[in-house]
Amino acid sequence: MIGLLVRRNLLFILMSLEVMVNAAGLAFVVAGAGHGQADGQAMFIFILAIAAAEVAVGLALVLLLYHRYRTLDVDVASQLRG
Amino acid sequence: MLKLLWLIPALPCAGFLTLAFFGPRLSRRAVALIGPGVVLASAVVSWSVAMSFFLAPPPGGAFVQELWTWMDVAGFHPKMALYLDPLSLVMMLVVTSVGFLIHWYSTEFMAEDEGYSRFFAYMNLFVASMLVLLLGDNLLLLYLGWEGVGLCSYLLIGFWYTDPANGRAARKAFYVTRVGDTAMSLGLFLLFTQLGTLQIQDLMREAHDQWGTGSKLATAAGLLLLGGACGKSAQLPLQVWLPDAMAGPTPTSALIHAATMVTAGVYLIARTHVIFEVSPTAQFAVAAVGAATLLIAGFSAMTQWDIKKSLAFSTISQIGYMFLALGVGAWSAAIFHFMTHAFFKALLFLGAGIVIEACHHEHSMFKMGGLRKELPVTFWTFAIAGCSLAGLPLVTAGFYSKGLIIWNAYASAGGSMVLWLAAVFGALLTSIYTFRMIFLTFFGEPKAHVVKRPGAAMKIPVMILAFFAAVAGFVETPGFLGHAHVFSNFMQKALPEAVERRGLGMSELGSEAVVMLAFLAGLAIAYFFFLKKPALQESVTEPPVGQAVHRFWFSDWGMDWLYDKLFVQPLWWFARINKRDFIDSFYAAVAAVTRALWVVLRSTQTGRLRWYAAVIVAGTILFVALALVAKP
Amino acid sequence: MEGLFYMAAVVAVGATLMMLTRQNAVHALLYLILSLLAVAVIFYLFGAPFAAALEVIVYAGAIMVLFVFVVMLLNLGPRAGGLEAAWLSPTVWLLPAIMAAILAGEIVYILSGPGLRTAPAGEIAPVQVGLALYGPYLIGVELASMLLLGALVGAHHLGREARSKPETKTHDVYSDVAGSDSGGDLVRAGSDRTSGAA
Amino acid sequence: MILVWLIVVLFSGGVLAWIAARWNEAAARWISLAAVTADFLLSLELWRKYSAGAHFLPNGPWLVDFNAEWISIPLAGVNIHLHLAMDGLSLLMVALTCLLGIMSVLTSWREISQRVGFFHLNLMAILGAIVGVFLAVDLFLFYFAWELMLVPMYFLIAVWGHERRIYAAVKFFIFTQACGLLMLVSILALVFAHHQATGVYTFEYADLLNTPLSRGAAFLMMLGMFLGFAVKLPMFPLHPWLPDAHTEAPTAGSLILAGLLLKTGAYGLLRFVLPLFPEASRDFAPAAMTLAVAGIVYGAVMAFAQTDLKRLVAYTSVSHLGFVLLGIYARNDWALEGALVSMIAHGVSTGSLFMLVGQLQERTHTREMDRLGGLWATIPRLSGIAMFFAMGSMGLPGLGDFVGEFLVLMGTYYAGHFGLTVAASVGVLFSTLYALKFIQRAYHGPNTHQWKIQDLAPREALIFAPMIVVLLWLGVYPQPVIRTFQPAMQAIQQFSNAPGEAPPR
Repeated sequence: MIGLLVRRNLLFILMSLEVMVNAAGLAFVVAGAGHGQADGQAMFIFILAIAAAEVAVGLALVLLLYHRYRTLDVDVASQLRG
Repeated sequence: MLKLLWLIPALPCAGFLTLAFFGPRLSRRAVALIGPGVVLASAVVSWSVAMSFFLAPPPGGAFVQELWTWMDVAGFHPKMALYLDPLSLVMMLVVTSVGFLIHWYSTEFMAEDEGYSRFFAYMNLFVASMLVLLLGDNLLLLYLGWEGVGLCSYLLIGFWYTDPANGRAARKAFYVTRVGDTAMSLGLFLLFTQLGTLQIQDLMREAHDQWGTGSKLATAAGLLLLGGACGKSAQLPLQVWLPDAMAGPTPTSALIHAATMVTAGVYLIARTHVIFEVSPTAQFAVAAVGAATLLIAGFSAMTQWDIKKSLAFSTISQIGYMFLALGVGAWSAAIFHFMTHAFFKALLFLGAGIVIEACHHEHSMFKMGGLRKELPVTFWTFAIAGCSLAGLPLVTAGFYSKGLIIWNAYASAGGSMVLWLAAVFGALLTSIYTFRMIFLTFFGEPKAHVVKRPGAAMKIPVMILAFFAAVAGFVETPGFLGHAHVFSNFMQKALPEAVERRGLGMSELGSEAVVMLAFLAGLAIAYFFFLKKPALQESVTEPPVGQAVHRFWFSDWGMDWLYDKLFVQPLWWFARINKRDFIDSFYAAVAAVTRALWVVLRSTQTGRLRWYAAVIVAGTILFVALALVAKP
Repeated sequence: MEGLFYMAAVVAVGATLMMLTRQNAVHALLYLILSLLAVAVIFYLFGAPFAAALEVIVYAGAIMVLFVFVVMLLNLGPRAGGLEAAWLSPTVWLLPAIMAAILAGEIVYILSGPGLRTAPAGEIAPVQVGLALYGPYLIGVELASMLLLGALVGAHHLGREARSKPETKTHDVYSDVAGSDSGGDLVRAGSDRTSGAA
Repeated sequence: MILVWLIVVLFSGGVLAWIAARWNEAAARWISLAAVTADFLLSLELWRKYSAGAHFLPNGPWLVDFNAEWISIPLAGVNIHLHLAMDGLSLLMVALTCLLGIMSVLTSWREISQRVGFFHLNLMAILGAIVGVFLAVDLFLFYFAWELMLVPMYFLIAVWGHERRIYAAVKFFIFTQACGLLMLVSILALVFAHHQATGVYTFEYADLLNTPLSRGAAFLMMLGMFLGFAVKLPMFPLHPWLPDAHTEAPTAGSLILAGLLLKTGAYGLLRFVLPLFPEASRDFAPAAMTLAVAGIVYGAVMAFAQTDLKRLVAYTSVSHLGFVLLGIYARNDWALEGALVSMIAHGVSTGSLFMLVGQLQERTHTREMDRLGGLWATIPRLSGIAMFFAMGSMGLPGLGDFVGEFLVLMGTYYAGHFGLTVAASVGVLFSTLYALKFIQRAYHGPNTHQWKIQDLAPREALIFAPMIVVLLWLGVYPQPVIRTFQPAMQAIQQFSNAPGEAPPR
């Protein structure tokens, strides 16, 4: 989460995002294991699907961003101000 | 003939309507015919009504003619009704006759003025409202005439509207009289709520029955009515408007500010005399106001340079006499003085009009002089009226009426030595300023050459009035001179008789003698000061004290300055600062606050992604913390 | 057993921290992959072999590969690294660190509640997971597939817009188990490769 | 059925005028004139029929009654009726509306040149809504008509107004809307309270009359409704929208605004607030009366301070309506009658003053008194009429306003508020200030700017003739008007079981 807040480079933000999602998945699996049901892992699969979708779209956006601004600094793209 | 009573106010009203709507299209001759003609017709009708009233007096000494019910709201049902009794008969006769003469005079006086039809329209409206006031059977109808008369005086004072000064004088007159009217309306409310009716006759009966003498309610009602009367008749607290009212054309001053309107207050108090009888304090207040006013106005009249202003102050002073008479309970004496005063004061004003017209609109007496030879008729009539005002013994009407009042001031129930002294001193002042006026304008070396001789239309009314000014006195002569009480007997039916009080220190003859002395002294002083050695005037007014006193008297005892400071300035100041209506700023403030909030909120949207992420995280922290805290 | 778990945990956390502080994107990526693998080990230890496998194949495999592709594509070069340093001044770290600490504290406080001390109760075979998936969670699976379809169309569309520029199109070889996301034609003509200004 | 015709004629007239305007504008004007005159004749005919003897219909003090299903949701037990009813009070108010409606159409004959059709649609919509307000007896219908009134008025000011029209229109809308919503809240609260007591949802005026309410709740509801109406009748602290709305509105607009919209406020107070919440109104009366007197004095002084003619006349309305409010809350027969008479007289006199100022503005293109002056010479007829109406608004006896004000003051005095009566009479005194200033600055004085303007054409002067006649008639013989109000007043008195015992017969 710190990476998400600290890094200005969009890629790093995405990566730290991945870590967060993964951590959530971990929590689910551990809980599932703890209780002995398979629900945890089922949920983990869903999380995977979400993460995959999210990464796909995220990276596409990164490319577009790069095309437009020639840089990955996220603060450049702040036209939506005020 | 009594049935035609409603015609008397209706005729001038019709005159007003025709002149107002069709005036500009009519020729000057037609207007000159309609204006005075209507008033003449009204005078003729009123004389015929008077005749039938004398010959076959209606039962109870009064005649009521009911026209229609004005309004009927749950117990308050004033009617449009006309009431005729000796009091209103005398007033009506004076108003219509003097009114006609003045109308006839102004056909020539206003000849070359462009607002000719407008002038006569207003004059007719004035006569109509005055008659409504006099004949009104109901205090509310009286109030209608009362305000109508106030409106006409505003319109006529501000007749030459191009000069803003006239406008200001007119508005001042209307404001001050309106102050009086408000006091009077409060009096009406008090009377109605306490006594349940505004019908004058029933009111008097109710007042007599329900209120014992000296009841506070009666005093309050009396004082409120006195307030109204002071407003209209320019008495002490509210007399500032009359001197400025001279801005209007002279016939207006003659009709309104000498003969009729200013005496409306006298009529009101005479009409509601029961209330004043019931509360001695209110009656004494009337006497006090009268005495004080006659002295103050007397002093001020002596210092005026404008002939009309001097006459205005003299009017205030003479009405002070009438109030004094009313205050001491000599009701018929007051009305008698009103009648004589109407004649000679109107004459004085008309004479002044001729003089002003002759000296090319010159108002200052010091610039006139020696007009004796050029304007003989005017001089003689003016002199007769002057002597009547000053009270030339035995010959003039003024002497009798004023003498009667001065005597009553001492002898009658409410009278006292102090009042008598004030009255006598007032008589002295009156003769001083009257003869000062006569000597300054007509004697001495001629300073102004005469431009315009008065035509017939001006001279005849003046002569008629001079005749009345001289003759009218014999109707009511004091004890030692033939003891004629024609007038007071006639008034007997409407107004109670002045009752003598016991233990009189002085006989009527003595009082009359003193008055004669005062007249002669005044004549001598005036002669000595203004004709013999004019230089003497400077010696009096030169020293600083004299100058200060002169200025103080000249400006109506500083009343004008006082009212200006007390009322006018603060109002203007408040109007200036509050033009934008500070209540409005509250709502503008609300709008400003919302705008400020908008600016703050807008700045939170920085557009940077990480700022938003941080806010989300902060949000989650907050919620989790809340959840923890809330979790039992 | 316990030792292995703690070792894997330490490796995962260390790798993530290292990832955060790297300037160079590729290094960070590799650390990320390492941390993911460590997590997979933890899955295995907790008796969820199916999850571990998935983690390795889908997560480390497909998603990270995607990342690597994009990083290579963007071809930031060394200069970009220098830029990163400027942005990482210590003060920047301060606020996020505080917030992270608070959040961590809160979570620990919650977790420190009773009844969560559970040792791994034994393995959950993939067959149980399969039954769960197609039992009660059937709707979930359908939704997941719709989601992925949505992502597919979205990525394709965004990718196509990039293509409207004059470039050739390549096909993405890998397609992960749950669905193929084309990732669009990522290769750009080399000519206008200018390094992006900050 | 005739009541529905009253409203339908107006609305259809508006729509027809709008359509006709596409071909030729004069037709639009004629159609709307025809519609309003038809309505006026209808109301006169009603008046003739009912002024003879005020016989009531079985269900309450109505002369004419029309009741039809409107919205009924059987499930929730809500049945809102299209319930129109007319008694003496609303009869005269409708007559006043139509009279001023004719006047507004006539004055805007030449003044409105662009988008005439739309203008007349708005005009007719306002008039229809106002007639609806005066006739509605079902609270929901009343509120519906009440809101319907605002929108066309907003357009009238915003589209055809003068310089700062948008600001004025928005301000007008916000003011009235905000407090209108307050009123809606109290209506709903009342309905629910009624439901609690009787288990049935009804907006019927007659049923809601005697709903048992706790003291506090009644006071709050009364306050909500009072504010809703007090804004319309510009009570002292809520009045700032009036001067802006008046100065910026076109002549017809300010005529309708001054003549009618202010009356709807007073009508609402009389019809709804007093009878529905008798005890609460009684406790609130002293406060309302003090505010009313403050309004009278403040309005008069502010009018005196203005230099813009229309703002001056607008502030006079604040002062006059202060009298009406004083009369309503003095709650005895005289005060109520006085309030009603002064409502009608104010509608006529201030309406005509606005028409005059509009004509003046058309000729001199200015409303600033400093730039006018000495007009009496060039336009004697217009100045004469202006003098007449200025005297009327000053409360000169013999004209309508005086009768109203005198009765109100007497009623207040009788109700024991001596101090308030004195303050109000001082207010009357101040009314002289602004009336004379109005005449002096506009018509008297030297003609500094050499105005050479063309006087009122006979046709235009004719417009003012009926107004002069009505004002004089009210002043000299207000009896028929008072007689028509009498039964309505008895009903309201009886509903609000006013403490003031019946005045001595």
